[in-house]
Amino acid sequence: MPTLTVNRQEIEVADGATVLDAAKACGLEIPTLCHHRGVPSAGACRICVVEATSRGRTRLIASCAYPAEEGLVVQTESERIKRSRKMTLELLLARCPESERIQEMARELGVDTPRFKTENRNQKCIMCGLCVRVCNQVIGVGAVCFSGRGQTREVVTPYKELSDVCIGCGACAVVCPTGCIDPAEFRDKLLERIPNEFNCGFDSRRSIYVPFPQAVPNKPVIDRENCIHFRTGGCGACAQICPAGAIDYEAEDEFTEEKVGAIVVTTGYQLYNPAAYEEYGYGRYPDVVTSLEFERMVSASGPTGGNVYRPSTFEYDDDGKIVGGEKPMVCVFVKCVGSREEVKHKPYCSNICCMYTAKHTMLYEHKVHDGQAFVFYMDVRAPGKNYEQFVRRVAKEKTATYIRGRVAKIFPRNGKMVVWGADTLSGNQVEIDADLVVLAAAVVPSSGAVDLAQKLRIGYDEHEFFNEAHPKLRPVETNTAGIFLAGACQAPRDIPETVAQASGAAAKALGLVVRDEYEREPIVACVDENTCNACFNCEPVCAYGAIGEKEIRDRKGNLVKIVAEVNPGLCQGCGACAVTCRSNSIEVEGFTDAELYAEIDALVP
Amino acid sequence: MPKIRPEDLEAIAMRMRRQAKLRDGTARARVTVHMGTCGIAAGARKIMTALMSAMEEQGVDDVTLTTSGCAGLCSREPMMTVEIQGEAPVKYVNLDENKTRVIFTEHVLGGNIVADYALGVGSERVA
Amino acid sequence: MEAIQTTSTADDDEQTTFEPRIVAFLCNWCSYAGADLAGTSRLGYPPNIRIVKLPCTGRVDPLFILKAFERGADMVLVSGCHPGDCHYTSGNYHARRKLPTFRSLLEFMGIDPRRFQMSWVSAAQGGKWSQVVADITALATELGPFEYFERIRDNRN
Amino acid sequence: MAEQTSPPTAHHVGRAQLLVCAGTGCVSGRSLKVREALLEEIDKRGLKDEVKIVATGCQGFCAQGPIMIFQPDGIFYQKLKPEDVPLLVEEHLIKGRPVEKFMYVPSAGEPPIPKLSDIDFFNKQRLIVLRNRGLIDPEKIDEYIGREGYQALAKVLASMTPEEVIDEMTRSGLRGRGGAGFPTGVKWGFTRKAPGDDKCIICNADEGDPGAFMDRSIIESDPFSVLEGMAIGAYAIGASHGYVYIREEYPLAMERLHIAIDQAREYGLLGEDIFGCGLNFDISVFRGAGAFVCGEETSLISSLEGRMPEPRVRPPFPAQSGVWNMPTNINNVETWANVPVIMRRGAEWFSSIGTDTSKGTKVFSVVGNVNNTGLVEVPMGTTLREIVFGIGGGIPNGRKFKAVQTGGPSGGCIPASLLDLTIDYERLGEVGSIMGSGGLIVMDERTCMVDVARYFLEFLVDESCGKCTPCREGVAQMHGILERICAGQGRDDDIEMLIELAEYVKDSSLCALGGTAPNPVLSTLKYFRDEYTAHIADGKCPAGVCKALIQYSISADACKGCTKCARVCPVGAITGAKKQPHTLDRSKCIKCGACYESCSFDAVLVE
Repeated sequence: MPTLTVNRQEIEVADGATVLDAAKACGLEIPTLCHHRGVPSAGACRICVVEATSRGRTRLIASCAYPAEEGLVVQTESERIKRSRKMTLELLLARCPESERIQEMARELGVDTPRFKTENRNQKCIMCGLCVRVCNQVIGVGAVCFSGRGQTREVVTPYKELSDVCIGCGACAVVCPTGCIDPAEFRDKLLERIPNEFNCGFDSRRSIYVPFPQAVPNKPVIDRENCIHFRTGGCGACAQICPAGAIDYEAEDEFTEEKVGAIVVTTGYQLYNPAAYEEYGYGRYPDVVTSLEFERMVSASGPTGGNVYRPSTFEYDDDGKIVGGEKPMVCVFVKCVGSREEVKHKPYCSNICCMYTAKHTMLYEHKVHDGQAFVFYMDVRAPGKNYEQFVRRVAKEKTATYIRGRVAKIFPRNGKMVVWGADTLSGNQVEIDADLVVLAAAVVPSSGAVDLAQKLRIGYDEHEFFNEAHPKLRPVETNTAGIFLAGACQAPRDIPETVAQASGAAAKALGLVVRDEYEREPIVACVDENTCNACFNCEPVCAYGAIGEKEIRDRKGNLVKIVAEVNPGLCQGCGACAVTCRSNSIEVEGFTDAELYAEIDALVP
Repeated sequence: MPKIRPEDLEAIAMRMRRQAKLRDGTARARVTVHMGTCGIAAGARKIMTALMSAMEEQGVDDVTLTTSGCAGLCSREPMMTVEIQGEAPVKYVNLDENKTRVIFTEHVLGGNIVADYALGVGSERVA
Repeated sequence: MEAIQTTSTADDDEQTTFEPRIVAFLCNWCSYAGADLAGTSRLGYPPNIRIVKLPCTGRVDPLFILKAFERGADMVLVSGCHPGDCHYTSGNYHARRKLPTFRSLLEFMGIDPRRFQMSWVSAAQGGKWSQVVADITALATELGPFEYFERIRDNRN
Repeated sequence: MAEQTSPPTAHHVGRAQLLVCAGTGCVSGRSLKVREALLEEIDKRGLKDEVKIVATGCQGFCAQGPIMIFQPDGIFYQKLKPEDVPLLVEEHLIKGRPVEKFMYVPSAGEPPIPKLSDIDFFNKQRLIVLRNRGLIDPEKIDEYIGREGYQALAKVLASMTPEEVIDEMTRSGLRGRGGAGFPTGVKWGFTRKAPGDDKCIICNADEGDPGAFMDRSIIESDPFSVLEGMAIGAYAIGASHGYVYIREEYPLAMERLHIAIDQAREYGLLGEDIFGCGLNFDISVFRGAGAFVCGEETSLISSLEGRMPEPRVRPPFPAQSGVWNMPTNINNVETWANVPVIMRRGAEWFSSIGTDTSKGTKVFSVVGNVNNTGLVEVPMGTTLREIVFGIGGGIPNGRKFKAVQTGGPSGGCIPASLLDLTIDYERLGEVGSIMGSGGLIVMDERTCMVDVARYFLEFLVDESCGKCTPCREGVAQMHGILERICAGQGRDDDIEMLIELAEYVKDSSLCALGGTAPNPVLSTLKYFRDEYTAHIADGKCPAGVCKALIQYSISADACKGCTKCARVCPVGAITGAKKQPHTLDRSKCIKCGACYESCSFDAVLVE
């Protein structure tokens, strides 16, 4: 922590600070050009010169690059400094008369027209090298460099060609003090925008981002695949800017082990991919969207700020945010996309689509007052409390026209999406020129549900929804003690159901963990110590490691024999050991050989 | 060559000094052509070639022909130093092939210093 | 069990019709629950099956199967969880390795190996359970009464 | 050579060797009898073990036979007779007095040949760095060892701690010969004390000044002295690796350096466990691609690391963080070559040479309008006059001395009035020049000082790396003004503007290249301002150099009609009959100056 004197003021600064930092800490303004926070300083432009005295010698030094040394005496205002800065700007202005930044700075120092002329005038570049430094030292790429020296020095890309090493991060354009790098020149090299997953990819996000507004914890995360630091080792801008020093690139995903008494599985659901219906063209036509995508669009905190636009007409700003688009005047909602389709898709009813589609038509009407909504449906299922009334309201208020029938084909024509469908009530074929088509895709379990089920030893059905222990009597429990289910991981469920089930699962879990003593099924294995001959064939078959050794000693403490021993806390009572035991010395309580033989006897008299 | 130890230095030095003093019986005279970049640029290689061919033609085998770096007086290159056994070295300057042959015949073989071409006799003072 | 008899009433009429006796060893966690589900779902299946509930197919001792045959079962079924889904991690794998080996031993003993069947029925497969039972009952009917042990017993007597 | 290196250890091979010629000429002159007499006499005096008598082949001086050479003294005896032997043995061998009457006396008729020690070029020099020049074959390490090479390293490793070496260097007062003159011992001390597991030393052989060739010459004629100096430095500093940063344009020097390094490695004088004393040190040669700015330490490091040569802000100094962030000590070739001598002969001896503040000698490359151009080594404190007129032999063609430029492009011009300036770092700085690495350019009256300044600035504009604004833009602007002045378009305020820019560039530049770039302008302005004024105000170039400002004419009085000028004129602007005064047609004249140079009668006038 060196202490130095700046304009007669003593100041202590952090190790590694520069004179410029020290001056700033004193509240002094020093003009800079080739300095940028987050880029190593070079002291090249010499605008930031100050007088520094050390070891009895006073010199002009570049404050942006000169380390704040112990005992240094710095003067930031003097005639000498003023003369130097003025001349620097005069020379730079002679070189770059067009640059507004230079003009402005020159005016501040009282330079109107330079007394000099340069041959290669009308440049904007002042050769400060910030772009070169940020590209090489910060981003770690090396897509721009200097070529030549002295007057012939210029900033170029290698071999003056747009090089493959450029990752199009645009950092050079950001740091350029005179704005002479136009990102348009390498527009096609610009980083691919990173789709914002939470907004279904409608807009983009940065490689450090808060996953979604309600995320818990509500903290940014780094997307390593896209982060420049992880790609090139450079950048690190977030770490430099974070005042809390919270960015840690070294942090790795870690496995933490927790001992728990109960697990509530709530892995939820995802939408069935409607691309499976080739005739609907989802994925090929941007104006065919899923209900979830529509949901994000109508959300006030969503990518369009709550406006409904046709995705094919999205207008983006430089940051990749959607700022406008064309409002869809005709909107078609198609229900049961994937649900109740035994042959090719999912046989079950997804339970929630009827209600949310009714809601969507209402929201659409709120956003596009004079828009027309059509709903293709098979049945309207509204069994919940007040659900029927809600659907009726939609029909009554004519927010949407309900057409009973399936949609056969969706295809673009003249900028519209043509929807061919059947009206089974009138027996007519229907054709609608739509601006937007919303597919109410089926609810399917989250990907990875099976892996988790196998880890947890819980059952699942052919659609990969998790099995409850009993559909009526134990709906939130699984067959594995201590593991409970809630929500759409078990079957398509709407919010009230999910909340109710989650409350039930929580109560069950609490009931398990609040007790002082653990009660368990009495069905555990036990060893007949008299007959056990300690072959330990039972040991490898036990999946729980419940078999141990027990020494039997006489009263004098002499070892009589060793036998197998079952830890009843670990044993789950599967009985694999009982079958393996050659001397019939292990039995499972409640399922002993004798009991089973008796049972067989009784069954086959 | 094996690694040498401090005590080996003296043996090497003695050997070299014997050679330098031309008393190992094999050489009667030594001719040093100064071949720094300045000398080479002025034509020292030609001088060297001339000396070598003169030696070959006349079947001389008791003269050591050697090179060294710049002798300092670059404006008078090419230069060479002729050292007859037991005599002070003589420096010749502004040489060409003809002069070299004359010096070789007259001085190296004949023992008579060619005064017209010589700069001086003796060695430089080393601090 | 809520299974109800829905097979043809013709069986009642014809006393001579052979009704096979089938002993099934079911895993408590899957097939047994599957059978239960078949009941709660009101699925019908032949009533010839007699179920022994076990914690796991891994608990099935081959001697149980022999015991069942000895007692006069016409067919034995072992049904458990699908591979990978064992409640006890690996019990059904033990069964899957052990019991087919035992099956070949049956042939050596002179028992038609078709009289011993295995199946994987999960707790959610009520339908599959009823199908499995129907299938093996049909097979048992086709194979006819199993009288091997009875003959041995009779000879001995 | 015998008088230069008295072998301190003659007893190793006996007290003396008597080389008796047994060639045909001498044998016929009874040299074998002389030999027998010698044997007998020596045996009689019991010196048989100490004195060796060698019969040699013909020594070529048959006319003077029989002859004998008395070693180690190198005394040449001639026309010996057997009866002379007892006297000779008594006087020379026993009493150590050479017997003059037997010695060779050149005949009176021989033309007088000057001794080197009587020639000014040589006798005013004092050779430390160049101690082996012309004496050793630079491609044979044995020859270097033969001239006490590697004695210093042996001594240092055997008997001194690194601290003692640094202390010795500090006391010697040696200052960096690269130009800035920082005390070498102090610099070594910084690097030694800097924290770091490994350290690095660099020999800066990127000699970029126009007309300077000290470093090249040292490496070409005595590469081992540099290697030995670096090995000593490595031991003192604690470095395991050294680089020689040498410019690509020096192929011969590079080749000799490689040979020298190979030979040193074979002898184990580079590599692991040098001299068996545990010192591990090796040297790599790095070829610089020829940028003047690489002479600057931080640029050199940058170049060495494979980046563009650009200086950076110091601190941190290379001693703290240099090559690949290792503490790094950079010294120039001449500095390293001084090290072995200082270690061998001691700091006291070295510091006895030179002035109060500048010790030892300095090597200069003397070039320009001077009779003897070449490489000279003089003690610090020698006057410029001695170098220019003594060693340099004065100005050719009887012209007048005008100025001497020291320190390369960054140095300044020193006028005739300061010829008696004694050379050391401080004095040169005081007059607005620098020591630099040792370039010394002599200029005569036909040199235009504005043009000189313009020339050096052109060089600097070309060589500026372009990193910082003052050097890149400022020097270019100054150069533009000088071009303007030389073209006869100078403006009244140009001198003021030059001074303003010069002060700015000097004050605000990032590195020493920029910091010293205005020196040629400032020093010429200081001493030759009238020439600038003549260019601007009178439209004349007093030295007759700047073409836009001069006119040639032929003086009818002086012209003898030799036709030489008419023959050399490339455009046929000069006409005239033989032996008649010639005339020059100014409308055709392109002012090339060929006639001016060729005229032997000074009849071509320039105004």
